[in-house]
Amino acid sequence: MRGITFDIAHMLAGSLVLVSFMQLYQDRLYALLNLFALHALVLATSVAWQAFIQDAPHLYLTAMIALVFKAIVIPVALHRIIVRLGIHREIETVVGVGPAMLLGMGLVALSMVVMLRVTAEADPLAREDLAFALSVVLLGLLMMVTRRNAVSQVIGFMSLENGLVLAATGAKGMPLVVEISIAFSVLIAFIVIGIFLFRIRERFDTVDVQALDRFRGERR
Amino acid sequence: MAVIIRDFALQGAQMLLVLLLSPLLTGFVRKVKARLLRRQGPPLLQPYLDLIRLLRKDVVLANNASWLFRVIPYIVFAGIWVAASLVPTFGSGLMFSWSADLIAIIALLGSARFFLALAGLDVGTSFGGIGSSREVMIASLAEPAMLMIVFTLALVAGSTQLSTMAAHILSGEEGLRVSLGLALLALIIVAIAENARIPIDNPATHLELTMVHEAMVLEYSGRHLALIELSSALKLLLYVSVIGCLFAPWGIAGPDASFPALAIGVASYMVKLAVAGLMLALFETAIAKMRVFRVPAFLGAALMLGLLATLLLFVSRSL
Amino acid sequence: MMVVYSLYGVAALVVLAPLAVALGASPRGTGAVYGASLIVTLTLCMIALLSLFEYSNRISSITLPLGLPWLGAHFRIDALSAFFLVVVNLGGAAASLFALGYGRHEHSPQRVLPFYPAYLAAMNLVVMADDAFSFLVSWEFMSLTSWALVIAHHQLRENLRAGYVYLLMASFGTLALLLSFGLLAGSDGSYAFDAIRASHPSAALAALVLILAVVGAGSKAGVVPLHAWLPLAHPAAPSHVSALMSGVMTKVAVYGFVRIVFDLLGPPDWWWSMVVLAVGGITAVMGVLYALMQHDLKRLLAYHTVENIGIIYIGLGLALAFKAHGMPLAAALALTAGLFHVFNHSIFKSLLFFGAGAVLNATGERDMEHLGGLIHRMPQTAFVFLVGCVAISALPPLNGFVSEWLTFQAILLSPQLPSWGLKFLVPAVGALLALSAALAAACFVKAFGVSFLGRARTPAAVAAKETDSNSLAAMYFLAALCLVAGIVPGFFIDALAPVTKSLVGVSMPHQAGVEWLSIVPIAESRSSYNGLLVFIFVLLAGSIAAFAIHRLASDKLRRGPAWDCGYPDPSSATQYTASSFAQPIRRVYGTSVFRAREIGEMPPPGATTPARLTVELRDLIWDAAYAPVATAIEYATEKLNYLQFLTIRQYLSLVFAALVILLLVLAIWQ
Amino acid sequence: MSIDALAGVLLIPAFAAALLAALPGYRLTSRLNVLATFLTFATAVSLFVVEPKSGSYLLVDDLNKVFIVLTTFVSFTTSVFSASYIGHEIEIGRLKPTYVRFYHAMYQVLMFAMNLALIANNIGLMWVAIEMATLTTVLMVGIYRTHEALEAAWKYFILGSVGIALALFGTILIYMAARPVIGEGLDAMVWSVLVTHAAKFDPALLNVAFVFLLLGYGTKVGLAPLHAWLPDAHAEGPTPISAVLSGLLLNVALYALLRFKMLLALNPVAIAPGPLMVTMGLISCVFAAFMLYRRRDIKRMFAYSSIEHMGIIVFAFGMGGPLANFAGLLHMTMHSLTKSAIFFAVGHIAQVKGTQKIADMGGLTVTNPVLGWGLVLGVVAIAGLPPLGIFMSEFLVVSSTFARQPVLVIILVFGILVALGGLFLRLNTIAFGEPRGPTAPAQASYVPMFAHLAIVFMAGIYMPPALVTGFQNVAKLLG
Repeated sequence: MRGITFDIAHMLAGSLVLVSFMQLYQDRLYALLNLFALHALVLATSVAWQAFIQDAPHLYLTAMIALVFKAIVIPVALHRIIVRLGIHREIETVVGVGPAMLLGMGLVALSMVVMLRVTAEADPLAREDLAFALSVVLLGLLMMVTRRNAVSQVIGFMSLENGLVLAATGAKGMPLVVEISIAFSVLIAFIVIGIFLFRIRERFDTVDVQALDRFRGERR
Repeated sequence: MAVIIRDFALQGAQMLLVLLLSPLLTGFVRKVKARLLRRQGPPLLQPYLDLIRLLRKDVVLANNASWLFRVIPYIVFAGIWVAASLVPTFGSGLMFSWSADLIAIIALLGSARFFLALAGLDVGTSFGGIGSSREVMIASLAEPAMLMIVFTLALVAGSTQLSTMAAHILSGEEGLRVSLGLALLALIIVAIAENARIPIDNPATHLELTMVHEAMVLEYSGRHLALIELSSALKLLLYVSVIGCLFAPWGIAGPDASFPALAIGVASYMVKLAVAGLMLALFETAIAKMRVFRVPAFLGAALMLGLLATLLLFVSRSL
Repeated sequence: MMVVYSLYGVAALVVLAPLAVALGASPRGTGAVYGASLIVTLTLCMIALLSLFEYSNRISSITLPLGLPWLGAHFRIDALSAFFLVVVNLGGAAASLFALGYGRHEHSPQRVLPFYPAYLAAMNLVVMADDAFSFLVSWEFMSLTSWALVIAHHQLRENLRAGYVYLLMASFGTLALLLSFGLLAGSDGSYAFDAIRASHPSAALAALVLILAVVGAGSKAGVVPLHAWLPLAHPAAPSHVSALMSGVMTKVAVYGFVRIVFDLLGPPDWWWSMVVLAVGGITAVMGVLYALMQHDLKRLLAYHTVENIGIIYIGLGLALAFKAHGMPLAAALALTAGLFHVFNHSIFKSLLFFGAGAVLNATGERDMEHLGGLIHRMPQTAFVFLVGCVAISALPPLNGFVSEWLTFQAILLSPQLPSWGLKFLVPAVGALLALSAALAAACFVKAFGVSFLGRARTPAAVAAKETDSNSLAAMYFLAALCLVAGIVPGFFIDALAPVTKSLVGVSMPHQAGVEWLSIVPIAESRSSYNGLLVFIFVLLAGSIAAFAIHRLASDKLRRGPAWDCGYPDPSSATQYTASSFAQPIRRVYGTSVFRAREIGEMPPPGATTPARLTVELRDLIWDAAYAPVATAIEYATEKLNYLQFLTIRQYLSLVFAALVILLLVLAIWQ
Repeated sequence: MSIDALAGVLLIPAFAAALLAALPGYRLTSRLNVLATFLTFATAVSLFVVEPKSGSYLLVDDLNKVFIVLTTFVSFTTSVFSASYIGHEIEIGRLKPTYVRFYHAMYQVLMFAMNLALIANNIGLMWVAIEMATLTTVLMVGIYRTHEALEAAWKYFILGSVGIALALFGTILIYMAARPVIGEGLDAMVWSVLVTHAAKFDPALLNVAFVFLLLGYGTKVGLAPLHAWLPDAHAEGPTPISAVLSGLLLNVALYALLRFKMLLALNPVAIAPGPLMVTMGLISCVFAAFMLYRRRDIKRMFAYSSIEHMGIIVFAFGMGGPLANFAGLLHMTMHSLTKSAIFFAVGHIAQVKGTQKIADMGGLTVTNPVLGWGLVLGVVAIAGLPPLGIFMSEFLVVSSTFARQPVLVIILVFGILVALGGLFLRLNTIAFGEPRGPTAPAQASYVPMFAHLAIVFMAGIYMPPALVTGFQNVAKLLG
């Protein structure tokens, strides 16, 4: 029992990292969106599996939220925004795919090194989970840093949050407070981003962050 | 009581002596110089006659001369006279010699020069300005040099009191020292500079762009000029006395000397003056005047010599 | 008890400050503020004198529940404090008296009046403070209030710049002192001076403290090369404040130095004195050389403050050397010389700044090239200014000479010092001291001669009027003090005895009992000086000569045009100017020290353009020490400023980089 | 849970927020706003009189009492300032009346969130509260809806969200570290329980957690290089919000950081949090000091000054020890009061001059003496000159740490000096010299500004023993 459950959890967490890598590799906006949906789906599965093995029914709720909001609602909404704004062109990356992947590898290695230092007394499952979660967080951040397009930055941010959820659910018995707050934050984040995108649409013709930068307030 | 009266009398005698002898020294130097140039030269007593003539004349004061201009001759004269009175000439038992040591005497001369330089600026003429500015430039080098010499001598003698220093040299404890030689050389250079002698300045010229001292006092006339001339003469005498007192203290009567000792003192003093005058005249005849901006190098040499002398002493004292 | 009374006085000044905001609106209020300052400072001066003479063996201290809560504000008056309190309040009283007249001409009194009493209070507090916190608070408050006074006339850009440089340098100094106190107090924070005295810092620590103290107090005192603010700030303030800044505040800085190095730091190492002596010697000569190149009267005076601080430091350095080598008597002599010069300089520098202020008021000019002939229109100001000039030029029989004479006497004792470094350094410093004294005389011939003598160079100088009686009273008072301290220095030296006793263990022999009121530092056979007699002799000799000549020879006087070798020119522009007066000295010293260059432009034959002579001077210290700092900061700000204009993504990259670096550190560290 | 003072400081703003969101009319709402903040302040003060019992959600101890009283006080004075400031903004039409309702409601929500963050006994709750405070301020920064304001809000939002995500990750890690020792469930996130068991936590996890918390909450504190949102958010939002941001929100984030620092310090094996904090503090201090020089916008300049001071405070806490901690607390308090006072002055100055550009201001002490001298006094205080309070804290920071870490302290002192240079360079232009720009008299309420400055002045000379004991206890608590 122990071995199987561990392996499945391990596999799911690992595939989350994998999807993160795919996101990093992807340079088309629609595809990226789909990948994000996949990311959320894997997360939902992983959370559900955690709910099952930890025997923590409230985690199913988290899984549902992840599934519904992140895998379906948000991708659809973002899809619409893309269509409306007409920005479905290729993503402008700062770093090429190759270097980005290399960087990503380095980050995963780093998170492994950092996390595996955790003493063996800790739950190995939790430890592995944490390592993967950290990888996902770092990869999400990397994506935010290497993309110029605001939508893909938002996606980066959300995959970062997926990593957080992975970590939180991996932490056995973490009180419900956290789930609520995550849902809460995701909600707020989404709303505010929506508002901002809307406003930005109102004021600017592009959601490219660089366009915003022209209004940095203080000219050189 | 008797001691006090004696000391008082000695002090008074010294004051009168320097006052009376100084024009003579000037006259003597002039005469020797003239003879060396195969001229007849003015009589030996000509400076006295000049002074009397000047004293009798009216003062013609520039229209915008201030009260300070009129006071300065007296200040200068008084300062130098007092300084000269405190240098042991024939006897070291001067009543008030302790009221100013060698540093203070030099500073008194400095005061006199300070005021004289102010006088050069008072009327607001360009010649006066030239004189003053050059005078203070020369002084700015000569004074530190002089102080370094004082340091050397004070370190040798362990005192800055002239009488003590003379006594110490006289006692022969020191013997010959390199430092003393350097100091003497430096002192002579300084004395030449301070008294506006060739090659720094020419006391006998007017209307020469390189003149220093004479340019400063250009606007003085009558009794004021007399006082200034007398002061210059006193200053020359003072420097000769200082050199005599420090480097050739032979013959100087001690503090409680008897009358014969004092007589010997006076006689030896006259001899020293004569020798110094002779040598000065010789030197001045033999050398040409410098351009004014050569002077710093000349005086800088004195400063360096003085510093070297002091350093040597500082070092040798500890060995 | 004395400290309590003094604190009452300080409290009165502090209360006066906010009142002055309201009072400043009316001319009568101005008078009231300065009048009250005068009364309070006089009272404080009396108290300080009493503590110095009557209660010198009793230390009076008090702890108020202010400042650092667990420590309280410690105040104490010992001999050293009492002496400096005298200096501070004497200067303060004179300045207040002067300002009773001078302050009436102030066009923005509300920018001066509130800060003036606060400034006085701060200086008093510095001297009384007995713990590191109170000391530094008062110290920096002193800088702050004086900064406000420096920029009182803020419409002039140069004043603002002066204030800026000043405040920066002041804070730099304060921070250096703060660091030194940090070292002295240790990390458990025993800031009370008593605790610091009781602790014995290690040699390395003490060395660091010494360096910090030299830098910290030195930057306030105006030690080269930390002097750059001084000639900017002192002239910018109203003249009575300039007098306080130059005459008094630099002394408070010296107090800080003495307090730390002689009192708190414990027994000195011999090489400390090398530092102090070298700094002092260089400061003295550089200060006076700078002064010679100036033609702004107040700036010239400010540079002379630098010079005199150098002289004071030479005295202090010698005292340190003697103290380190166990020669307490000699140390007492050197310390007395330094402290006596502190007193003297505060007197004559205040006097000179008052004079400059009176001139400024009468003509609206600080530039000497626009003055001239003022002795005819302001005879009394001219007279007292002359007294100040003679005193600062260290000429007998005034007081400046006495303290320098004492310093020379101390130098002459130094061959007995065993350390080789000092053997070479001390004579060199002696030469520097002599050089600076001679140059100072030259400089004041220039200052007095160009401003007061000669013919008026501008209509403003022609129209000048004698200054008011209050100002004159203040100046006469200080001039009289110069004379008194010059002719009976023995009393002043005796007054310093408790100070030296507390700092080096012994004091100079009692002077007041020496016959004829001479001063005899060690033994009469060694050296002695009697200012009184010299003064009387000169007076007598001069009078006798005058009397004799007038009675026996001629006393006739005729006025006529100037002779000038037959080439008199009515134009006042043909006079020697300040810069032409300084030309020989500039040629001798300036070519190396200031890279002075004279560029002559002769028009071609036939052209009608005038020939031009321009003098180029460069402030090498500024170029070497200050300009690079400014350039470096400018460069750094320009480069760093790019960080204000990055994109959000780039900012995120910074966050990301920080995270990765920290994780890496963690990975490596574990 | 009965309604005690602890609940009061949460309920009053919450209730007021609801009320203000519903009520129209600027005059009434601004007064209500003042009243609500005053009541909150009064309730907070009562914490000193009757200390309520801490529960598993809310906690009161010496540490957060200091913070909460400071927060409620500054928010009270700011609301007074805000009343006159917003009034003027409406007059000139810069702010639409409809937004005012939103503004006031948000103001109270912000108070609620900050108070909650301060008294939360649960690290999850604390995180939620800080998140909430961030979001509220994002909305308020963007309230003018100009290009610049939106850009600033967007930047703030993105950087803040990333920061908050990192902080959450750190929080999770803390839970993970605590779980094996304390057991699953709520207790493993309760502050007061965590502290008692901290020594047995897994050090490696704690280390990683602290890195994330430092960067996460450090973003909110405004530590360089995580600071980028701060200057723009200060510059483009309404000035009362700048005052609250600098004076309070930074403190709240700092408070969170301190809590975790205490936790780490209790574990003997874990990495010492000090060096990390000291490094970040020094970087912030020196960097911000340099950034002061080329600022053209007056509010942005003072925002950088806040970064500098946060650097000093973090440095002090990083160095640790009773004196340095005391100094850090004092510095934080003084900085809050001074900086908000400066922003009060700056707000009115910008209104008088109709611009925030420093180049368009000048000679303020001539044209508007009260504002001008108020600003001078504020800058003198913030530059760390005596006899004002910041001098005392800087004195303590520098003097108590120099003997331990001379090189670091010299860097700090260098930063302080450079900052002083930058501040006074600009102050010369603003307050002195020839007057520039409009010179109309300000319609200002000077009371909050001078009240703050008076307290800062007092503290520099005399500190009440009660306050000192309080600070000392906290300093001991911080280790």
